[in-house]
Amino acid sequence: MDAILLQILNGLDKGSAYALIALGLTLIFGTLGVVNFAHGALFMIGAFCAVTLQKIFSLSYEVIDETQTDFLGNPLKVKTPYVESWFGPELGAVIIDWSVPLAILFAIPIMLGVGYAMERGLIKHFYKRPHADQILVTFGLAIVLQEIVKYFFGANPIQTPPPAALSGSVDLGVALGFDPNAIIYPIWRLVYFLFAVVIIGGVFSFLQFTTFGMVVRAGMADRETVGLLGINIDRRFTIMFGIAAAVAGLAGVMYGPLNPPNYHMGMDFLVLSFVVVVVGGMGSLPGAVLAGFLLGILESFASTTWATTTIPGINQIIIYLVAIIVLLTRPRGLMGRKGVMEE
Amino acid sequence: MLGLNKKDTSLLIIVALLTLLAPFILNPFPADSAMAQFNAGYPDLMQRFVIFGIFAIGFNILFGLTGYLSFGHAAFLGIGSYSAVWMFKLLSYNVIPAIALSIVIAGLFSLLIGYVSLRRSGIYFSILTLAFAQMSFALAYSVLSNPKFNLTNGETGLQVYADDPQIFHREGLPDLPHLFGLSMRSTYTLDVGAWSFDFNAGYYLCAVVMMIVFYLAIRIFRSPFGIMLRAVKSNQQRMNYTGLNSRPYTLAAFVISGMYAGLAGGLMAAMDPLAGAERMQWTASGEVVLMTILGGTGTLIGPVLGAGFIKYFENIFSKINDSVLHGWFAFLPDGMEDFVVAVLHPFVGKGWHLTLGILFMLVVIFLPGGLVEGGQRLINWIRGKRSGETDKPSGKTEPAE
Amino acid sequence: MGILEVKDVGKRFGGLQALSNVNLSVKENTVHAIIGPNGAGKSTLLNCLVGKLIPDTGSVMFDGQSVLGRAPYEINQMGISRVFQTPEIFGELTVMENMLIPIFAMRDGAFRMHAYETVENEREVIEQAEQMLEEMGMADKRHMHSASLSRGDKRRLEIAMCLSQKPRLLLLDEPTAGMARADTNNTIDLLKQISDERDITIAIIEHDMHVVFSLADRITVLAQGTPLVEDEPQNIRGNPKVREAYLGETA
Amino acid sequence: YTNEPTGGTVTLGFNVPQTGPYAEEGNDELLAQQLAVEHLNGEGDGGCLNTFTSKALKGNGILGKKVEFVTGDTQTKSDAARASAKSMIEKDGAIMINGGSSSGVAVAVQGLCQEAGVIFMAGLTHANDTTGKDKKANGFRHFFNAYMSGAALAPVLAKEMGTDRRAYHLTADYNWGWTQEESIVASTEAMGWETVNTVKTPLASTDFSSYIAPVLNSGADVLVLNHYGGNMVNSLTNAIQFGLLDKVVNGKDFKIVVPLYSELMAAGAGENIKGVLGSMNWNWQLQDEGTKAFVKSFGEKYGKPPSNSAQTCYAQVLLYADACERAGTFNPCGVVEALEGFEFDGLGNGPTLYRADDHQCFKDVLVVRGNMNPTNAYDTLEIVEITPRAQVEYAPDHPMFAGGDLGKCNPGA
Amino acid sequence: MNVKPDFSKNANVAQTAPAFLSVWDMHSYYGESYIVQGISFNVHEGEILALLGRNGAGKTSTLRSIARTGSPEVRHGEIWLDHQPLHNMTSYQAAAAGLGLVPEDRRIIPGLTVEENLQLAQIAPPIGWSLDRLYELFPRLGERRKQEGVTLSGGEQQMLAIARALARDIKVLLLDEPYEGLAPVIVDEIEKTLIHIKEQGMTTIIVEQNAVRALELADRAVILDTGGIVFDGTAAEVLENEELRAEYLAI
Ligand SMILES: Nc1ncnc2c1ncn2[C@@H]1O[C@H](COP(=O)(O)OP(=O)(O)OP(=O)(O)O)[C@@H](O)[C@H]1O
Ligand SMILES: Nc1ncnc2c1ncn2[C@@H]1O[C@H](COP(=O)(O)OP(=O)(O)OP(=O)(O)O)[C@@H](O)[C@H]1O
Ligand SMILES: CC(C)C[C@H](N)C(=O)O
Ligand SMILES: [Mg+2]
Ligand SMILES: [Mg+2]
Repeated sequence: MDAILLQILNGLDKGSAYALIALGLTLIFGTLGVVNFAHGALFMIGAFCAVTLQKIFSLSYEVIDETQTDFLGNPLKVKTPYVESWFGPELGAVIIDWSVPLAILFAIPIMLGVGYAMERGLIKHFYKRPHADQILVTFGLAIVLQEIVKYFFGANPIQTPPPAALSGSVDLGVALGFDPNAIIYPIWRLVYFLFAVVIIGGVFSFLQFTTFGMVVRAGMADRETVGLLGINIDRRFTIMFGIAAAVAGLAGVMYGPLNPPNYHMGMDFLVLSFVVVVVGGMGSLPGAVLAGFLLGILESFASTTWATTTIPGINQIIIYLVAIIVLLTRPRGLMGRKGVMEE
Repeated sequence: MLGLNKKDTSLLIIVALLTLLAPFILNPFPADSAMAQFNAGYPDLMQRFVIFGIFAIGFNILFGLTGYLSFGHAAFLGIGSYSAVWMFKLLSYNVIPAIALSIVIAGLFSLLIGYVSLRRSGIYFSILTLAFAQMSFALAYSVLSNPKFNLTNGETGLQVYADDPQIFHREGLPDLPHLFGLSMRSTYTLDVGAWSFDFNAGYYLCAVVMMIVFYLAIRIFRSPFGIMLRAVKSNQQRMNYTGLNSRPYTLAAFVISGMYAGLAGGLMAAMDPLAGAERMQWTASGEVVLMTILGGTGTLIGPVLGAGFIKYFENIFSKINDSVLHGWFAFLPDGMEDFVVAVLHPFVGKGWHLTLGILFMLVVIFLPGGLVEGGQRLINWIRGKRSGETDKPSGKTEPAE
Repeated sequence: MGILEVKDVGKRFGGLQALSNVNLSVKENTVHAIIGPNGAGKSTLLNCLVGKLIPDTGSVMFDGQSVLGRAPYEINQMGISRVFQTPEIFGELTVMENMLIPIFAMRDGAFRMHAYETVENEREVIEQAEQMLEEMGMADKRHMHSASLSRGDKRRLEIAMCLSQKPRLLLLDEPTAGMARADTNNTIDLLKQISDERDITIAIIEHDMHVVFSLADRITVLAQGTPLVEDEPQNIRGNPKVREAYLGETA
Repeated sequence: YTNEPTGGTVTLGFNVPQTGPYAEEGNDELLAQQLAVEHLNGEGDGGCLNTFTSKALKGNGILGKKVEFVTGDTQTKSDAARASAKSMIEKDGAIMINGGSSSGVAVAVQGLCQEAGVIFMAGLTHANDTTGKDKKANGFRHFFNAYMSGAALAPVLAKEMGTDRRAYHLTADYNWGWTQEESIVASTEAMGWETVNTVKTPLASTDFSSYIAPVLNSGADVLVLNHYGGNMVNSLTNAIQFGLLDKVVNGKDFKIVVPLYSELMAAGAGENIKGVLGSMNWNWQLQDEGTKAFVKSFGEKYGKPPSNSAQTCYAQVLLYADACERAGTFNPCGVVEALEGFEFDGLGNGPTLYRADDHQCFKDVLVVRGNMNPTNAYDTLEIVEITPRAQVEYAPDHPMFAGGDLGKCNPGA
Repeated sequence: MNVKPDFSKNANVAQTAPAFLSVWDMHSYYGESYIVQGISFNVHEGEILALLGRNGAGKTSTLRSIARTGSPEVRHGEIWLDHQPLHNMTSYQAAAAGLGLVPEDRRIIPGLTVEENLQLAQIAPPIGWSLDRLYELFPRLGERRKQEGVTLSGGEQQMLAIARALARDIKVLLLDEPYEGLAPVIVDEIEKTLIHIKEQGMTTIIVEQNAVRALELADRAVILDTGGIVFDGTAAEVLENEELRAEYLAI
């Protein structure tokens, strides 16, 4: 029982990541109809917003300390972050410590800007082009973004720890009446899950309770006619794209503390996020979220010893296997809308 | 000639000349000049051009004609390679049975995967093929290489070991893939002054095979079957109400392109007897998609150009390092030289991906029809015409607004 | 016994009974018109005949065989061709290529590979296609991409494609909508001619009474999913129920 | 023989991952290789040429020919690695290929070099197969292997954690992971540990929470991470997040072991690495003369200390050059003869033997621990023990290395 | 149609009476094909203009050019609506300026219900008829308000397209074959509506194959042939002019 609960919890946080990435992707891919291979790169850029902010906060001046030596035996340069000298060591340390959550504020305008620039500068010209062209151009863009990040930050992962107060783990099992140590869970993963719920809720209500979603859907089906009805569909597409980029970026910011960001983390998630969106069904936001959580939980269960001994290698293929089964039994994924990218 | 019209015959002849003379064409720079870095006329890369050309031609039969975008074709390439190496292990290093088997096995797999995946269309089809290929990759990479049942030899890659049966292997035959004794590695090098040209047996085998399959592709494009495939892309509904069952058409195209992929995989193993699982990964499937689009989807020669383009970057640009750059710009004053090298540095060597990414974007933005359109524009421009549409449907190939 | 026998066909869409108790018999080599108000179920009925929809109840027999449960391509192979209300053509192919496809389908059945033959060598098929284009007055457009035809031309192309299959039963859903008067007249002549000369039975849906009354041997009036009357044209014109439900003052 | 140098220069091929997840590792290797070439050509301070026990190298290139090099990108994929090695051999006339950052790649390129008739000096490859089942006469490995990691770690683990521990293994699900798991399980069980579970994780995993979570429930008190690179950074980060190191199980403090360490991974894992034990081929903090000379010239040139993969590539280039000098020829068969059974010192690893039977180097192995109080950015690991070579040696026909055949040296055309 | 444009000709249309909508020397292209070849005409406020011509004459292209759809692309010429320069606008700006187009293939938005299709028209100001008033005009639409728009019958879709235009407060209504596919009774209904809104001051351009019907309704007529104007005058003139009718309208 506790083992099952534990795997569900694990699935939830993996699922949160899948759902968030897929949510951003489905806004662009399922709704705007652009096969965006740069989505992973947006996620990655989000994570690197956190890295950058952390680096900015840690910008330091150097004082040479003659009493210590570096690896070559030269006097050691001791670094003190400016933040600490400005705000005092304590507050400064707190600011550095909280750099990941603070990065959310930092990332929102950046990601909106990135989304805006990307849509206006590039994607705008590709709505009417074949999907294949969209793949080529966004893939090219993804490579470029990735290489730029690699140029500045290197290929190695960079730790972006959560604030001390939110690091470490809690024993949920005790609270639920299980043995101690039965269900240990990292705090940040709970935070991530809650964050995902908030973002998903926010995006849903924006699209569900306003006409925005309907207009964009209509615009995707027939831009010209929507234009003839006096609606500036371009602007709405841009906004939609900005939101999608922001969602992807925020997913990235918050993901940093779970696993240290590196320049190719976006590519690692790319294929998976497409699978999630399609399994959820093209054009369906709830579908993408549902599929994200579903695949996360199933993956979690498939990686239990019980599963891998019963079916060797099941953890390697579970996602794809489920995708195949879903797509063969439900023609448009879990909740897909008719006519979206079916031909 | 050969049942082709004039235009196609001349295309075929041009392709034949280009492939047969590739050792000259690809090595335009003297062997020890600074520009020799850009020479691509060495056996391995020439083989790769042609093999990936075959892969892309086949892919284009499916994608270019029917519009079904498979994201898992690398699986068939990988399966072809594994089959070929198994033939080497069991029978002998002769490439004929190996290549034959790789085509057959890839055909069977594509029949199976195609039959299932083609129940869906559009993006749903793409993801199904992707899922099958990723599963094959995962299985090959780890599950099927466990010590008890080692079919693929996992990460290391399937290769021939001295204790393999090789029942038809005889003394005197090369210990490497060969065609009835002619080793695929044997190369004749022709030195003309400062130039040096390699004529490699393996390359010419691949080249001949490519010419044959290119010819077949032309025939398919020009056949009633080809029109039916384009009809599938255009309007399946109309097709069904015209008394045509679109499913067998798409399946046939899928299997044909799967067999092309298997052939490419078999040739790859024949040139270099090792089959690794990475060639089945999604990135490999993605690569052939990129090759096709980059070259020009639905055109005959485009995929080959796209394949050459990407492989050229992967193999030539990645090898330009700073010391090569310094070598080129040594004539500049020191400060200038360092500056130029510093500017170029991010784009070459380990930065080759960056250059490739930028070129992808430039091509697709400015040449919506791929490299082929670039070629057409060039020809038109040379002929002094105005650039742009020639015989293309309007609206479809309009440059981005 | 007609060549097409529709018995007790019913079809529901959610809460809407689109067709109920439709009985229809079309005699061989006649032109049978189906008219009725918008939303009466005319297109739905046609959809049931070609396998696009499966009726909830009833039976549809063509030449003694049931068409129900067959795939659209099988039904077409039985000899039923259909022209749609909004033109369905192969937009990315040229007019000529559009014409070749139905002729191949008629000659070779639902699937044949011919991957190694060249279209250029199919002289006979090409000639047939050219002749048909000639008859439809579209010969000069043969190299155009059909997507860039004007809409009237698209419709003419679709009719030509269906006719070239020499079907035994031709179903036309508003074939002359959007067609210029001159071409409408030509089309009427063409349809008249083929129904006389070649053994083709025609079922036609039309709102243009000029077309209906020039062509039809019999007319069924459908209203709210059920046949209101079936009769000779001259009787329909005078029928007060029909005038009220459908024709208005103009007819 | 293939690519016999005829002019005044000789070309070496450096084939390292320049793109992909191991790019940083590859970059470090490349820097070291370039440094080696400088030293061979008599530029710079000469580095280990001064400390190397063999004095055949004069700093005038190899056999009087100036050393040049070409580089290639393996992308950490066997196919790409073979392609780039082939291009260096076929196009640039490279006579030796050095590098690689993965066993799959190393084995693939080693096979190629055997067929093509050039020498392969393996870089970072740790799987037993490279000099076991897949050994080749033209291939040589300076780096240590999984078996040696196990043999070196076990005694230290016993000393630090006791002999009645219960270990839980997470293993990257591919060849290298399996051989390492096998080696560690064998050596820890031999000293009395119990193996609770061995779980394979897909190579493509980026998040290991669902593998980490059950660990605490399993009754294990040690977690062994048979992971490398990004896998290892993430699995270790996850393990720390789940608070494993704060737990007490079976009355003992919970411990984590990462059998194969590298400095770059340590940097990626950041704080999380503190106190975690593992093994290495070499570390810049060693105090022997060879190490000091190498660290000095590398550090002065590039401003950071070299990683252990850099050192292995550097050593391999010198060893190759030295073998050519001693053999008096570039002919691969001569080089093979000169390297087989070669005993040397002064390159930083203590007295070392290139064993003739399988072309594996035998030398001391380091056991290291994540530094609890690093004084600078590079001071991430501290050396716990230098395990003497005798303790990690094994017979050439040891079952973990069984099968395979060195074959004959191939000089090529 | 690849004629070199001659921007000077046709430029002499008298700009006498202050026209409400005026098109002046408009040239439009689909890619490289030159379709609308320099046409000029004026429409006065409250007038109904019939735009007539054969299939492919360029009627649709003219309307789409005026509505600023971007395809065909207007490369030369001016379009003024009530002193606003439409030729500088994009389609949504033109719509905001008071233009409403009922496109020829109806363009009902897939995935949206009938009601959503109408709501969509009322998102951007200015808002015209209320939904209730529209349902009153077309009760059929009211009955089907929750149905997906594209599953409507052909005629119902046509009603929806017209209703959608009226849902906006427009000054000029551009109708591309509005009667197509409609039952004669409904055509009568719509005609009455057009007259009704004309009385309230609406300006209308109607393209219609049923030329007689259109001419009876219209005040003036413009006849197009291969992208140029061949007649511009009162509707009565066309009805009287046998030759013109025979040559361009086949009536
Ligand atoms: N898929 C569907 N779902 C729900 N209702 C439908 C569907 N298809 C058709 N209908 C409804 O069924 C009725 C009959 O439609 P049908 O298209 O057969 O009419 P029709 O007689 O062809 O009319 P028209 O002359 O206007 O083309 C219409 O009211 C239509 O709205
Ligand atoms: N997208 C397009 N690309 C290229 N040419 C086109 C396109 N659309 C229409 N045309 C051409 O423009 C010309 C005028 O077409 P248009 O649709 O304006 O005619 P129309 O007068 O509305 O005819 P109809 O009565 O058949 O609707 C035709 O010759 C047609 O082939
Ligand atoms: C050493 C590491 C790069 C791990 C690698 N896969 C190997 O097999 O050696
Ligand atoms: Mg209808
Ligand atoms: Mg028109």
